[in-house]
Amino acid sequence: MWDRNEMAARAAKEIRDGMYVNLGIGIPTLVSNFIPKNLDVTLQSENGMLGMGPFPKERYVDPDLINAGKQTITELDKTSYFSSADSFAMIRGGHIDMAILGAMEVSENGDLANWMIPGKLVKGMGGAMDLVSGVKRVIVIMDHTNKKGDSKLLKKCTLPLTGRGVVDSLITNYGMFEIISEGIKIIEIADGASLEQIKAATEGNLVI
Amino acid sequence: MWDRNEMAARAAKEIRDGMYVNLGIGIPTLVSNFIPKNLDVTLQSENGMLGMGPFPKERYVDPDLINAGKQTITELDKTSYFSSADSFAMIRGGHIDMAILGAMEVSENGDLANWMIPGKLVKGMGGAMDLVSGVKRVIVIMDHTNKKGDSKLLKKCTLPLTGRGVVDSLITNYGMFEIISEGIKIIEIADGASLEQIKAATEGNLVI
Amino acid sequence: MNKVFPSAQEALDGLVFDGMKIAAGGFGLCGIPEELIAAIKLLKVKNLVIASNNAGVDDFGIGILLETRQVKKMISSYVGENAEFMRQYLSGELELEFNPQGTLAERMRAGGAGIPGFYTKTGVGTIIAEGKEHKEFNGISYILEEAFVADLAIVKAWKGDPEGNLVYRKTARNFNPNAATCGKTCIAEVEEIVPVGSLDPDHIHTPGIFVNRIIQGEHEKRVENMTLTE
Amino acid sequence: MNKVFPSAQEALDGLVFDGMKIAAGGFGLCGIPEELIAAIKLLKVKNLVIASNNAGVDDFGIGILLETRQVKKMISSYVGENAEFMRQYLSGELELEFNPQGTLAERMRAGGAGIPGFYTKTGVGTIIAEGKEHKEFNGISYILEEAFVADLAIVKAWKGDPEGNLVYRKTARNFNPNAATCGKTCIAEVEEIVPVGSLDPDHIHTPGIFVNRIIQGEHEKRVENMTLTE
Repeated sequence: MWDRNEMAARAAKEIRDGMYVNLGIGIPTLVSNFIPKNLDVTLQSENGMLGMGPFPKERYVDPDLINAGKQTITELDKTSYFSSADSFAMIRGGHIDMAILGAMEVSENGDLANWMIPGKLVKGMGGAMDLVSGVKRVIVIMDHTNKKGDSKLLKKCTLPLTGRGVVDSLITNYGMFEIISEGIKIIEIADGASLEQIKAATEGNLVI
Repeated sequence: MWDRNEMAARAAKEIRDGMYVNLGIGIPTLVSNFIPKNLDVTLQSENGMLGMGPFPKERYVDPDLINAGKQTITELDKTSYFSSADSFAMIRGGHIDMAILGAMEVSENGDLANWMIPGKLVKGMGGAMDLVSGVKRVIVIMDHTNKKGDSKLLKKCTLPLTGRGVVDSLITNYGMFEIISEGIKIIEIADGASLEQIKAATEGNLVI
Repeated sequence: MNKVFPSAQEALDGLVFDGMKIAAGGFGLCGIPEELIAAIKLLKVKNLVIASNNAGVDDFGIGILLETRQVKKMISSYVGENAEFMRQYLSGELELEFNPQGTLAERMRAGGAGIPGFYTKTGVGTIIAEGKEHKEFNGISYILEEAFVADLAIVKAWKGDPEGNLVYRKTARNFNPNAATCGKTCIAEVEEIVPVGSLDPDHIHTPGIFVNRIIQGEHEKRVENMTLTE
Repeated sequence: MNKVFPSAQEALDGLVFDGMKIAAGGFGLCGIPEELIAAIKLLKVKNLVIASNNAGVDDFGIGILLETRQVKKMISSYVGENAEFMRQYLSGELELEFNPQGTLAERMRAGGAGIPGFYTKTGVGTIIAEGKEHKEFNGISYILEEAFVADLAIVKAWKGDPEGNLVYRKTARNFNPNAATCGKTCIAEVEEIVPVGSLDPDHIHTPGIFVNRIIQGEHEKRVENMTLTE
């Protein structure tokens, strides 16, 4: 069973040298801690920045320098800034190689729900809908089941969608999966997890 | 009868303080010589410049600094540069107050033909179609008749159009006109020209 | 041209009315037109329709206009930081139109660029696409999104000159250049008004043509989510 | 990342093929990718479809590819400066698609921005609108224009760094930033490659993500229409 950091580390293994990557809020943000130092990877932040650096030391905090999670960050030598319209031109236009996002539900055909619980949570989709429809490869990191133990890998999402057929790969506490035309294909099983456990916790069609 | 310079001078009288103006190639370029010095007018050049200065002295010629007529020019303190897409966003979006353009034909309902003679002249419309459809007020400067003495103010244009119903005002060697719903209204008759002369030289419906 | 006004309230004079549409720059609390928002609050205009990526927090940013019930409708992509917003929305006092962030930015750009509508894949197959025209290009389905044009755009820049030329700083740029173009009028507030000619013409982000009035302000620049290393 | 290539020809290696679509920056002879055009000529690829605002002159710019009959079709707004172009076009050897200048620039931007089509008033009621979808917004008629996506974009900038970040100079910017975004691959030629970190991140015109390869070149920068005062 993978914990948050192990899931992030597994996602980081998908990143290749030279990639431009957008990391979502939450566990995806942790991924940057696990990108091997020898890889030259550029992080995009959809509020208008390419080449995102680490969080600042206190004396370098700059209110004009935040990421899409509104966290204070730093810039790098290669950094560039641009407007929101230009940022989403970059995203929508397919120039970002990979987006790593959190999710509430994923269906066996790659539908993604991660922005709204009707009547409960009214926050908004932010840039998530643009990212999933524009970025070349979308990887979701989420727990395999919800707090009640129900599967989050479903035949069909029950929540309002963020995008239809947009998820390429999925990393949960139970392992790594890929969405293929037949369903959710198991790529790797986490240490301490079993195939039986995954079967029991997965509502959507599993391909073994 | 107005000559080229007098037509340009008459057009300049339409320019108000604070305006952003785009001047076409040919006689319209001369208009800038007649803008009163006490007016603060900003010239846009559609290849990506706001705040166009005069032609340079030889030692200041810069191949990276040209106007839409590919002429060498200079910049001013207020100048800014931008991309072609941004330049035409400005034009198409209605942010330019006035465009002054040349023409081959204008019809009584304000249709403009100024870019193509089928089988003869294959140059292209450049930015003219964008300008006439986007700019708040379009003023045309042209000779009233062609070399054969035929009217260029027509009931209907014979040449391929640059825009339909786009001309607001018209300055010819015979005077100044406005396109209103009833036709071509005479605003001012040039010194030395007569109403009879204008009537004889105008095919489109004149409103006196 | 001298577009400088002495204060936010004077810059707003004659430009505000009940029911007006406003486009505001800013992302979270970063790069927001603080002084103009505060002045709009003082002017007590009502039933505002505001396009802004976020709705501020309860006591800062657009949030202060929610507190006074001046806002009828928000067009935003994310409003999760504002408890008063949630309350008014869930009780039906406030209308909300969610736009995907990129769609909102592009709608503003389109509004300023004379493009009444554009197609995007963003939102296809979601509730965002409901009731919108669908069209296929090369076998892929897209939806039509319409331009947003505001009665007034309010933006925050770093430096500006009396001609209205603006330069933004770091991620405080965000929606500001796009919002600036889509207003029938635009007021910019800047940290520093510099003399004409002191901004590099190659590096002006918003050419003065888009800006009608400009003020120099004092900015709190509140940090929403301080996150440090170590 | 180091995207620097030693020469235009090496930068083009593996990226050119007969019948390919190319988007080129430049306006007139200003800000054109001189060395890349020259290298494409040497590589002898044929049946090119080139989107470029102008077609150069007979012996400079895109003109040199017309001379060698490498171009099948031009997509341009103005080609009045090129006699060989006229000859090939009028004899039916060369296809020509006229786009209004703003429509061409926006088609490139849209191609890079994942926007397959947009509506514009430009060209309504003219031959440009023939066969295009018309749609009304608020009672006004607009036409649908489609995005342009190129196999390769070739652009010229003033300075660039090994990450591919670009800065343009004065009106040599023109179509370059838009062309750069619409290529499946993009090669930039610059007057000077500077170390990463030496370009101000607030003032980079084309972020490196759009640029795959970059070369430093020697540029003639020919003046097309020398016009002097006095």
